[in-house]
Amino acid sequence: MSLFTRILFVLLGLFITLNWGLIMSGIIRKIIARLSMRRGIKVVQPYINLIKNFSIRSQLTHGVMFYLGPVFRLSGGVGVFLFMPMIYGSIYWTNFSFTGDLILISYFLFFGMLGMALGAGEGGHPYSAIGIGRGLAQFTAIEVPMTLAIISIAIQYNSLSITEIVAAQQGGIMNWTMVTNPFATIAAMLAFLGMMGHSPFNVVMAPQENPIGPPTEYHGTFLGVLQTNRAILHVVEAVLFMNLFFGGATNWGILILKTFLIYFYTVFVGMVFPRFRVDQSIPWFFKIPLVFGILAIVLLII
Amino acid sequence: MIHVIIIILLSVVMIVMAFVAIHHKNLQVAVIASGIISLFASVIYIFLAAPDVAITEASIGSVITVSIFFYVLNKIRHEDIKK
Amino acid sequence: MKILRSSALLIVVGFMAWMMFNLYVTYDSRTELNDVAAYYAEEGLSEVGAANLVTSIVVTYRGLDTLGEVTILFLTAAIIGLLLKTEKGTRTTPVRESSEFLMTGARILIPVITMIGVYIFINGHLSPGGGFQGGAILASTFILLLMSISNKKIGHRLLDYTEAISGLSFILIGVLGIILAAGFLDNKIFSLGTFGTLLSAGTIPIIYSLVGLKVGAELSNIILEFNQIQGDEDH
Amino acid sequence: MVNPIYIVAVLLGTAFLLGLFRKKGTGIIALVALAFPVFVSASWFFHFLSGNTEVLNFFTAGAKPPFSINLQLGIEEALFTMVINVLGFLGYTYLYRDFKEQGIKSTVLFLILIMGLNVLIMSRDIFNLFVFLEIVSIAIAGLIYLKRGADTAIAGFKYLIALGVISTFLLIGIAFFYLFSGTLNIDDFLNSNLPAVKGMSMAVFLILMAILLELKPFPANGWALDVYQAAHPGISAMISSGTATASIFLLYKLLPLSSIDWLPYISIIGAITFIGSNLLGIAQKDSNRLLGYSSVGQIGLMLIIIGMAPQLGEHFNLIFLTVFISHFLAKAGLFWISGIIKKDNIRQWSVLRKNKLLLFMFGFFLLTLLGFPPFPSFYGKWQLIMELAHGSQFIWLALILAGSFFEGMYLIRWFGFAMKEKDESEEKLTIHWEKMIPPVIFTVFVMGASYFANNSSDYGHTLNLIPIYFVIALFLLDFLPAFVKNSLVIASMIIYSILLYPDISDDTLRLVFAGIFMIGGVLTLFAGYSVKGKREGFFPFVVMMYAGLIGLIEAENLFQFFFAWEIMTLGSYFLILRGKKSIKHAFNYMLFSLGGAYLIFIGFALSYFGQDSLDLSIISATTLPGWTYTLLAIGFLTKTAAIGLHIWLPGAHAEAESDVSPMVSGILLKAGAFGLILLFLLMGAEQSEQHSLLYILGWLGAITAVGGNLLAVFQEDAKRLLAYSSVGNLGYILFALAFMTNVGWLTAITYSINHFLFKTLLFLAIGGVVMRVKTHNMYEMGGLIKKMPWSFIAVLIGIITLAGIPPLAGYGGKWLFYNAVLTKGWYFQGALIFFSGTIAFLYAFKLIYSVFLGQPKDKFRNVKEAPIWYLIPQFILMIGIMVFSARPDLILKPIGTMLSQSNYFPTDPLNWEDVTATTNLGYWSGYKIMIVIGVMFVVLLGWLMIMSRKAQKIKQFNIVYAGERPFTPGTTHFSHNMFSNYYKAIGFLSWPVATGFWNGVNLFTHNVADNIRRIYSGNGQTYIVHIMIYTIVIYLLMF
Amino acid sequence: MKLFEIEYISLIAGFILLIVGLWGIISQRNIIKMIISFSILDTSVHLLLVAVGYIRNRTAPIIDSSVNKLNAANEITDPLPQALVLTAIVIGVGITALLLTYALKLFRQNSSLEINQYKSLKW
Repeated sequence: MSLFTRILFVLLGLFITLNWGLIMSGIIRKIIARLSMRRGIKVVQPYINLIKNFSIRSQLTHGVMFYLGPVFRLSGGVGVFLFMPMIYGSIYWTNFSFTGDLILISYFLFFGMLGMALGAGEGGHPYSAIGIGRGLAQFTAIEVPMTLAIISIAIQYNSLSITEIVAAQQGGIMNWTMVTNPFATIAAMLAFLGMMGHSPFNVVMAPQENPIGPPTEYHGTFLGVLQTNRAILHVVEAVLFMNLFFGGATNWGILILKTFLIYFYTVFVGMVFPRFRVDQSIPWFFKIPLVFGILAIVLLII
Repeated sequence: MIHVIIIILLSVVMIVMAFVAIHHKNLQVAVIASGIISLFASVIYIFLAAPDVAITEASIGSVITVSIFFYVLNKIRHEDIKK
Repeated sequence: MKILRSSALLIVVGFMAWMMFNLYVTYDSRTELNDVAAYYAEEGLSEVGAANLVTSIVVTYRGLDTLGEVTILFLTAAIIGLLLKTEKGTRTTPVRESSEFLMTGARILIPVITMIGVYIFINGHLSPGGGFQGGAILASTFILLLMSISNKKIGHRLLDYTEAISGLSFILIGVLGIILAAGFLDNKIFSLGTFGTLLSAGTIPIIYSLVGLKVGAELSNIILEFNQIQGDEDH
Repeated sequence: MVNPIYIVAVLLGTAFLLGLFRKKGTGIIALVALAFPVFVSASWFFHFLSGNTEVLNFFTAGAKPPFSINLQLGIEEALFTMVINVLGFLGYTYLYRDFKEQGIKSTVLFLILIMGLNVLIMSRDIFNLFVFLEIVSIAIAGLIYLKRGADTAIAGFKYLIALGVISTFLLIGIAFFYLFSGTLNIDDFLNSNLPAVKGMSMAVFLILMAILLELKPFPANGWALDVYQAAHPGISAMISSGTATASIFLLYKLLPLSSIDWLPYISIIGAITFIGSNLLGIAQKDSNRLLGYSSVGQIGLMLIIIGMAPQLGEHFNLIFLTVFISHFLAKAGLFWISGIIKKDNIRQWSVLRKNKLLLFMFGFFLLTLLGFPPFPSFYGKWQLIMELAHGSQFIWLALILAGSFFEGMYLIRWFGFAMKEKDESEEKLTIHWEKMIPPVIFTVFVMGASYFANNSSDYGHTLNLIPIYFVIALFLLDFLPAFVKNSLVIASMIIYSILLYPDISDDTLRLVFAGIFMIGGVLTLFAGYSVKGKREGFFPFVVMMYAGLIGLIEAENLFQFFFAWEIMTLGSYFLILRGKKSIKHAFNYMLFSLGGAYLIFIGFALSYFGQDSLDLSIISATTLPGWTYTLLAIGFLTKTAAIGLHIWLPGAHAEAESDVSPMVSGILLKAGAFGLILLFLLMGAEQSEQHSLLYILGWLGAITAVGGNLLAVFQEDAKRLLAYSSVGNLGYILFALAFMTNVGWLTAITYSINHFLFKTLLFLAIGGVVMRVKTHNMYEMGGLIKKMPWSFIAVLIGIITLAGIPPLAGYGGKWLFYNAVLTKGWYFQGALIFFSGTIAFLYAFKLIYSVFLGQPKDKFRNVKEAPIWYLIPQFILMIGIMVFSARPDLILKPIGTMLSQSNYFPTDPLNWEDVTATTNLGYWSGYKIMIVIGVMFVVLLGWLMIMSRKAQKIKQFNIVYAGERPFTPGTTHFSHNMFSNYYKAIGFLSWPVATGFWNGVNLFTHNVADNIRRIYSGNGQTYIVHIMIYTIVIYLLMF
Repeated sequence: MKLFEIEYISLIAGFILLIVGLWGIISQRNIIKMIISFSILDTSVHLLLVAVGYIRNRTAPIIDSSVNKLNAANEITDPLPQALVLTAIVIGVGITALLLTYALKLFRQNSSLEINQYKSLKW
């Protein structure tokens, strides 16, 4: 396949992902509202927000890094998409996953975070920095069960290539990692809660109504870029977990279904549990998810 | 045999003098006692067929040493009184 | 506490005594001279020519020891001088007047004792005695002298000169031994002379006289130092 | 040739003659008289040196020994009299003024002292020795009083009464010796083959005991230490170097008298003395007493060597002479310096800084004592330790190094005080010129001795000294402006690199490290151009450090390696010491380095056990693998600052000068890594499987990584943060090396290169910032991106690399890590490593945010960008990072090939398909990732620029704040205690356990030393009791 | 009885004096007493030396009319220890004088002769 074709498919995939991300977040917010006896927003509200933000005229920048922050952030999201094989078995939707494997994705997730952190940092708002500090602190804890799960999977499939991991899970639900390696799945899914930044792990961004959290200083186009990234990244992260634990997807339909369920799971948990402070959430990650992570490895190497 | 007895006597006196020299409170007495040890030692040297040593011990060990001791004692006493 | 200390010290001394006892039991009385001593007894006369073998050993065979020993006295005198040197540099007169009795007695005794002293070191190679003994006797004369003339100043000058010149001569004779005879302090730079006479035994009478002078001067010097501080003020 | 008896005649004659003089000018006469023996003994020495072996035996009194006293002059005697006479001449020169004040009598004492020492060495008659020993003792007792003080008199009294008791023992010994042997002559006795009787051995016991006691063995030496403390330092120099020399020789001369084998006892006595006094030195504040402890300690070492003579065999001479001459020259020199500055407390020695020459000599002599290369005792100690190991005297070896370590402890601390302690004295340092001559001459002698030691050592190599010549040359050129010297150093390093390249071009591993050392060296030196003025005392040590580093690469045998290791340590110590507040940290650094070096030393020695060559390869053939490898590993780990051994690093790296920090952190630490690589290579892959050592090291590496990074998170000091980060990164390297697999090692190499690149970069950038803002505290900075954009870019690139974020090279390391971990199966350690990797984000963010982002401080409104000389190397390093990120195969491929083709790690290699690295697990194409991300980034940036092209630039303080304005920009900068919540959560992991432990060790050592030294009650009587108890104990041991 | 010979008795006396002298040095706190003890110690060693050189029933080592010159080796005692003692005595007096000087010096400085008052130098 020529490079040109590949780029075309990548752009197409990106477009689908973006839209699915926007719609999904709309649907889910609607569901949340209904669950809490509210009327809620329109399903297309994310689209409206995005368009509104992109059309705001006032554009203020605090400096170069502030300007570059959203670029980094979006690069992070798009980059993860680029390195992720979306649909198993299709040569069209594997993007640029030939350049790197699972490790590349798990580390490239930081790229966006770093950009966000730096950009927000130059914003000069102390709350931005506080939010970043919390986020990073929490992330180190999330990373531990996640790493253990990744190691466990890598041992299980003797590969770090996502495509190979998905391939190994084909042929029915009983081959999914979810079934073959439940502990790794539990550990990873608990970590996933933290990664998505929903309650009870949303102290980084919360409450979004007030000016708090890293994006405090961003508005207008910049915020639009950040929202774009958010839509893409949520889907891609869900795809990652889908690929690792839930058998991947052989077509867009399954992908949409599975990502919706995975995403909904985090929201659902957030509905049930109250918010943790950072110094509570870190020890929590070092308890239950860590134990599952260790179990996942121990059971494999015994 | 008489030599033996004399030497024993001298030795005993010397040892007694040694204790006197060490334990007597009065320093002058102590110094004199040590002089006596030297002196008696020089007598023993004569019995031990060492006249040269005997003369030396007598002149240096008892006379000179004791005089130096006394010079120092005198000075010390003198300064002690002044205080 | 005091008893504890004393008993601890007693234990130490007890161990020391036990050590010395162990040394003592190794002693067995001697019945004959060993080779070295026998050599002195047999050859000493012909080699050195002094009747008093102790003298020949002290002055000749072990002349270096004697030189060292003289040096020690010299050192001692110098150190005492150094230590007792008052910061002021002046000396007040001694406190006491000498008694008439002492002065008269000294006036008679001093020449006599001096004569004895000189005799002893000159005859060191013939009879018991020698430089050290003679020197010591000279020094005791000096004590008498100090007692009797206590109100006069006595400088170190004469004593120092005596010390220096006799010491130098000793070394000079020693060096002459290298040049004229077989080695440092060899007494054969002169002929040995007739055995038993005063001017025999090579350089022994000269050296022993020098030693006597030197020892006398040094001891006197020491005594003089001590004497001179008697009147010093405190500082 | 002049008959040596004339020494006696001339000195004594002059002494007597001076009695005649009362005038001034006698000093010149004495000086001439003292020059004479120098001439005589030197002429004899060179006579013997030029091949004449016939020993001169000269008799006194025209009779043959044993009937008369004879003196002997062989090469040994000639040597020892020569050094003593030289000391005498110089010592008199030194004391010239004091003697003039005190009058002729003191001069007389001095002349007689020298005369006595000469005879002590030459005489062969026991009683004669006694007499001259007394002469020497009495002369010293008098000379003590040269300095009139309240303390001198009591010191003199204690000295005399102790020596009186000792000489009583000697005299009793002589009496019974004569009784049983019938002779007083040593040679006669030795020729006579008398039967050994108990009385005889007891007599000899007393004689030898007396001589030993004269040597001031610990703990029966209170009387001597008081003398060292109270006497005029010029006299202490004579005691320490002069009489000790004579006494040692006396012991050596009299030892054959004994029928009992004294040697083991001598060694034991020496060891107790060596360790004991050096231990006590730790608690000592008075400089002269400290020198006294050191003197006693050195004599202990010489006693050990004498006791070990049979084991040392042919090497005895070199070992003994080098140790002896080091002690002799250095101790005299130090006492002389002490006399010049007249300060009692070692803290007050900071006054030395007022005179550069004095300071130089002080350091020079201390190093001589410590036995650093290229000083003579280094060769001696090396040979000694090697021979001891060869003879499997391992305990001795450990004891000697323990004692040396204690000695190092206080000497280094002292040096630190001199260099860095605040100088409170107001008055000018008055230096009489004649007092400077002797130490200067001894400095020159040390150099000469070093040269000869190098030449006569088996391993000595003229090449060893080349870097030293450079150092000396730079010292001589120190008057030049800094930029000239800097250019010189850079040029010479480049030239040297070019010359070196052909030698190591076939060994890629070495090449990589040589590259790190040399390229890094040149780059960091660029930063030095920003320093104005002369920058005295910087360049010699830079050269020393780099010479050491490159020496490690070039080393072909253990000796060369250790030599280079020590040079490197020394150079870096001086560099670190240059920092403003570095006194404590430099001390810690040196202490740990010294400890580590000694462990390496023991490790080398153990591997030498049972082998004949010193080639590096003997490590793999060692017969004691467990001990050897463990010790070597710990030794190298001290340098890489593994957790537990890391406490020296943060301070040392943080408090160093701005351009020194990158050298010591980015470059120097790799020496430890290189050492580990060498060690593991030599251990060999197969052998390593059997060692749990590697497993432990793996865990240690992982814990180090977590610990170092975690500690970095909670730092407020930017350089300290980077320093802790280095600890963590070296943990990665250790961990990766411990894998002993192909990919593991590639990981380690990648990390080494990465760490070099980004840590040098970061330290340079932060160093530039610190230079401008004059503080290390990050919370005092903020918003500097506007003022220092280039530094910001450098830090950004640096932290991206550090954090391992694709596409930069750090990610390559992470990827390799995963593969290595999975291949090896060390999952949990691996998890720790990855956990620590995420911790790295925290401090990376804190670093860049607190310094460059957020709200700027008022006082830094006008700071400028870092100097261009800091930026140039930063940009070169950034280019380096980019190249290594895009084309890691350029370096990793050849190394991988080397690792898999040689018999090191043939299995599971990293495969390269074009620019893509693959393992059986995954794949990584740095090049393609770089392109994809680059293109994407540019496209998105372009898109945003189109979207928000009219963005209006506003002030940093113009922020959204719900209607309220914060107080001032300063208080709005969120930086201090940024991760407090994190600390609440897992801060307990960063509790300073190691620091607490080492502080405890330190406190314990100090307390032990402090309590033991209370045996020196100050009471002269107690000292006599000590002497007696000591004698009794030795007696009980022997009989 | 072997012990009742003069050389044995002298030796024993010498050793006892030696021990007493040592005892004096370490037990007496007065400096002058220490010096006196030292001079006793000194004397004892001289006694030992002379006793060691003694051979029973022989004359002094002076070859005068009472000694057969040719048979001197069998008639005189050992001269060498005596020569040594001469030297030792003079050295002893030198050291004693020095000690006394130091004692005097100390007394002038601190007006005390107690050795345990002089502890300014320690540790």
